[in-house]
Amino acid sequence: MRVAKTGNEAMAEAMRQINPDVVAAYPITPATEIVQIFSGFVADGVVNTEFVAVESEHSAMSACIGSCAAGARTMTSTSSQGLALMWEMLYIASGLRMPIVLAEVNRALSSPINIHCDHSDTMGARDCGWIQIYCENAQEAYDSLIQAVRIAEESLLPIMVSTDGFIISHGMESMEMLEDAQVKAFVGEYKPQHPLLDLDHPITIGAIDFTDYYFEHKRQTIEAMRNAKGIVAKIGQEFGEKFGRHYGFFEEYKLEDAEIAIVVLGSTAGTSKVVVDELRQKGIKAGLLRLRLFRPFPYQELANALSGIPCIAVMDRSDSLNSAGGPVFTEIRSALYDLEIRPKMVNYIYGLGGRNIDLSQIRSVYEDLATNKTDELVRYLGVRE
Amino acid sequence: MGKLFEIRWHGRGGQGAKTASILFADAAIGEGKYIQAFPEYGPERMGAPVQAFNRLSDEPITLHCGVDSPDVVVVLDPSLMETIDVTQGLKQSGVLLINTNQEPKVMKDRLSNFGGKLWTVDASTISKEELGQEIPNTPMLGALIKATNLLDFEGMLEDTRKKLTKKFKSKPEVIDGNINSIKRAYQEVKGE
Amino acid sequence: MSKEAWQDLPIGGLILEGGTATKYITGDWRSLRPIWDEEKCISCLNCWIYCPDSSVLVEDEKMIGIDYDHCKGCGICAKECPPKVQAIKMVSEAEFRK
Amino acid sequence: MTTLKELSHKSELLSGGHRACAGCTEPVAVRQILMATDTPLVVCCPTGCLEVTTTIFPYTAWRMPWIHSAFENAAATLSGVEIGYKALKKRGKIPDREIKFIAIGGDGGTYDIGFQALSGAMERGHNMVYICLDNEAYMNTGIQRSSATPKGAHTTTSPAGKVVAGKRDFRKDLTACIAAHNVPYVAQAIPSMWKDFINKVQKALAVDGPAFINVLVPCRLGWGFPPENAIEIGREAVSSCFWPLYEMENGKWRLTHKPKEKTPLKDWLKQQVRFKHLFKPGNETIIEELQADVDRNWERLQKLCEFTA
Repeated sequence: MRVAKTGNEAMAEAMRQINPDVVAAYPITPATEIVQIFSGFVADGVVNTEFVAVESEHSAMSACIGSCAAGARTMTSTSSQGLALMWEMLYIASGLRMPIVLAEVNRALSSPINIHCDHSDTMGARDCGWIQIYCENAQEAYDSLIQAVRIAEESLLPIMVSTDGFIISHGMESMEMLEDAQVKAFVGEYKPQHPLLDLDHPITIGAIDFTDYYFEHKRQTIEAMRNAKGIVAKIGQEFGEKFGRHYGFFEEYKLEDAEIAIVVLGSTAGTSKVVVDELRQKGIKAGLLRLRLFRPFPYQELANALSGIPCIAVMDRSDSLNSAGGPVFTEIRSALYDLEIRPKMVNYIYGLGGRNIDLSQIRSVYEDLATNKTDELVRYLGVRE
Repeated sequence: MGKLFEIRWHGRGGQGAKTASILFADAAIGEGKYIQAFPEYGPERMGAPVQAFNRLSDEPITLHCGVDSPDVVVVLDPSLMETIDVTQGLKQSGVLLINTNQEPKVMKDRLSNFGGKLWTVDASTISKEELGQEIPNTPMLGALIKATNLLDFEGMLEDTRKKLTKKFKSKPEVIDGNINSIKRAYQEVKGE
Repeated sequence: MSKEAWQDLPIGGLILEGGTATKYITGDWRSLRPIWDEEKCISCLNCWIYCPDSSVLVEDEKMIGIDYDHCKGCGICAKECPPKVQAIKMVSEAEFRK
Repeated sequence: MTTLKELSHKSELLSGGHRACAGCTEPVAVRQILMATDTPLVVCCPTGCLEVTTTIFPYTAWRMPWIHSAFENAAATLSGVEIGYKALKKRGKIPDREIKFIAIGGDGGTYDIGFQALSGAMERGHNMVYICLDNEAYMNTGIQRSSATPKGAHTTTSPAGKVVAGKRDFRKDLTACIAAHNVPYVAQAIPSMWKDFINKVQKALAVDGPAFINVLVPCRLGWGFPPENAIEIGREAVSSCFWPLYEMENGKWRLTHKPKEKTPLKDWLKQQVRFKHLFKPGNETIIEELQADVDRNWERLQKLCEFTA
């Protein structure tokens, strides 16, 4: 069914159709609408989820951990400072192997305070042991959130699915929605392994490890993250077979014979595709790789997809403040290290704090690549200089 | 991607520029078009000048940047003309539609640098007469279709009626008022 | 004791069984040993309710002894035994072992 | 009501083999809490002495479902467990059995870093009992001041030095703070008075909605007294009226124990190393201030009981 939805509406609709046991959340711009719309579903009895409006994001994630530990399918939503306030609990959620699903809306981190899109919030949380999926548009946000439930529960890792703040969260777009019954059947029933509320098997959750056990438990989580890759692929494929929209680790757009390419996440990829089309019409072999799965990081597959391209620009909508480029750049660059012929690589930091990224800026990146202007490791796109 | 139309709406906070863009998108969806509707977000509250945007195409739209050179500009509040340049970036072949009781010629004279087609309609008065309150964004939809031919008018009217019927089951006067205001604006809008 | 490899441990640091701490011996923390005199004991159970280490053994409402595997020798039991009863006496472990 | 003989039939839900200090009153309090009911319990602890000493992997002293996630969020974590229970019960995914939810935290995790989460959980009306085991400082990390530390007490972050005589500020009245949330049941208790305490836990478990009990747990390490005195020193905290035993039930305040004779506070202070410096010349005023504070609170409490009776 073709509908017009904002990214936030799309995510809220997915949550309605998933009808989780528990949602615990605290509002924050630009993710507020997701729980706002969802609490409307609760108030109208459209879902019979237990919704708890806690007093902070820290408590939101804490309550999610409690509820998930109890054995309930649990979801939440946040953005930016909210995710930052959850940070401590993000690690605990993954360490305790809680399959919590988080609808995230990307927004810049303070300071200065800013409500608009960049990826500094989720990139800051990239090593918390959460699976991370970055979506290009409302459609993908909707589809991915539905898949996320299965991915989390099969890998026993928490997952965040994110959209670009305002650009996607508040932009209305055409998208296809599934029938309620289709979603219900796809997500199935959650069967927790060791629920806290199993009174016949009293368990202890969250014991302290000393030097003799911590490493082993971390090793398990590392392995779970490795396994998650296969699970993401499998569920993306199953979704595609059932509903016609296929999802993998990344999307290759006219990359096959590309001589110049950019790697980018989120909504900017859509804008970049328009530029790729323009350049192709002019006979320039431009291509694009849109990375969707950032955690676990599909380094081998990325290396395969990007091998043979002589010149690559990696676009980062956040900076690591490490003086050597953004998080996507450093990881992609590392992934390509073992290639026999390494490409020229350059990093573009763009769009911080919601700065518009338009066609001309993306054209300029391809132009830089085409003219071998790759001497600088990191360049800043769209900042006044 | 095929031909892409871009629309920019000018209004004041609380006046419904965002709602107008959503109404338009909703109507376009009914015709099987691909759409986008998005407002410009800032800390503005009631009264401040605000903008909202639409994109419309027969094919999926992947573009996610701001709208810099729209094909159409719609001005919901004529008083905005005094303070901002509503024609900024508007294509020379573009369409400018203004909610005002002035004739298009008068407005065109004031905008000497704009070479495209200019339309005016008194949507405020229409909405006051048909809906009992000043909500110009609904009638502006009718005027916009007349001015641009982007959507099929009868189809849009039918679609709007269906949606309103769903929402205002117990208030037939709201449904009729809205439909009449759209119709009147469609008929009364004048181009120059 | 050789410990489990990461593959063999329950995930998430879970402990899948309750009360496994009984396998951990805290009796060797003790420098003073409570010696219980069954003859004097009136089974008021004051020692039992105030024992931090669940180490006063009670059966059928009667005190039956002390769990020396876990008793840390704090002396609360001896102190809380009614002054007129004095059924528990703290003795140094060194002296006891002699 | 209950006798010790009756209680002795209950199964011991906290095993030995935990690693609390010899003479710690926290496990004493926990044992009494767990004896208060036969209804199945789920317990949540924040980070703290109790959590660290009872759940050292692969050993757990708890014989019922137990969860810890972090330091400042026991109330929020347990909110989640309780809401999960409601959801699963409503959807028929777990057997329809009554379960009680108890959070047990220290003064660090309750008065200070966990105060916001506690306030939130109390306001939202979760069906849980939050019990604070208040030993008046952050003992787990090595005796640092908390907002529960009494004025004048020496801690490692409010040391008694040459120009400052221990903590400069009076303690926070957390029990009153939680009472101000208008929850159905709030009380103060002490494990030294087991009958009073167990009775209060039973009342707290029986109410529909949130309940809070603030429990003074003397700490031999942080307070500085011989371990065998741990129970006795608690009784003296009550007889001096430093730690009055009372409850607030649906807005009505009631003293549950009135000391036969109100003993001087200095007698209680004198037994604790943390107050030793107060007995040096020049610091007499601090003891006087402390006594005046105790007197004022005791007076206020009695009036509150009269007023709401």
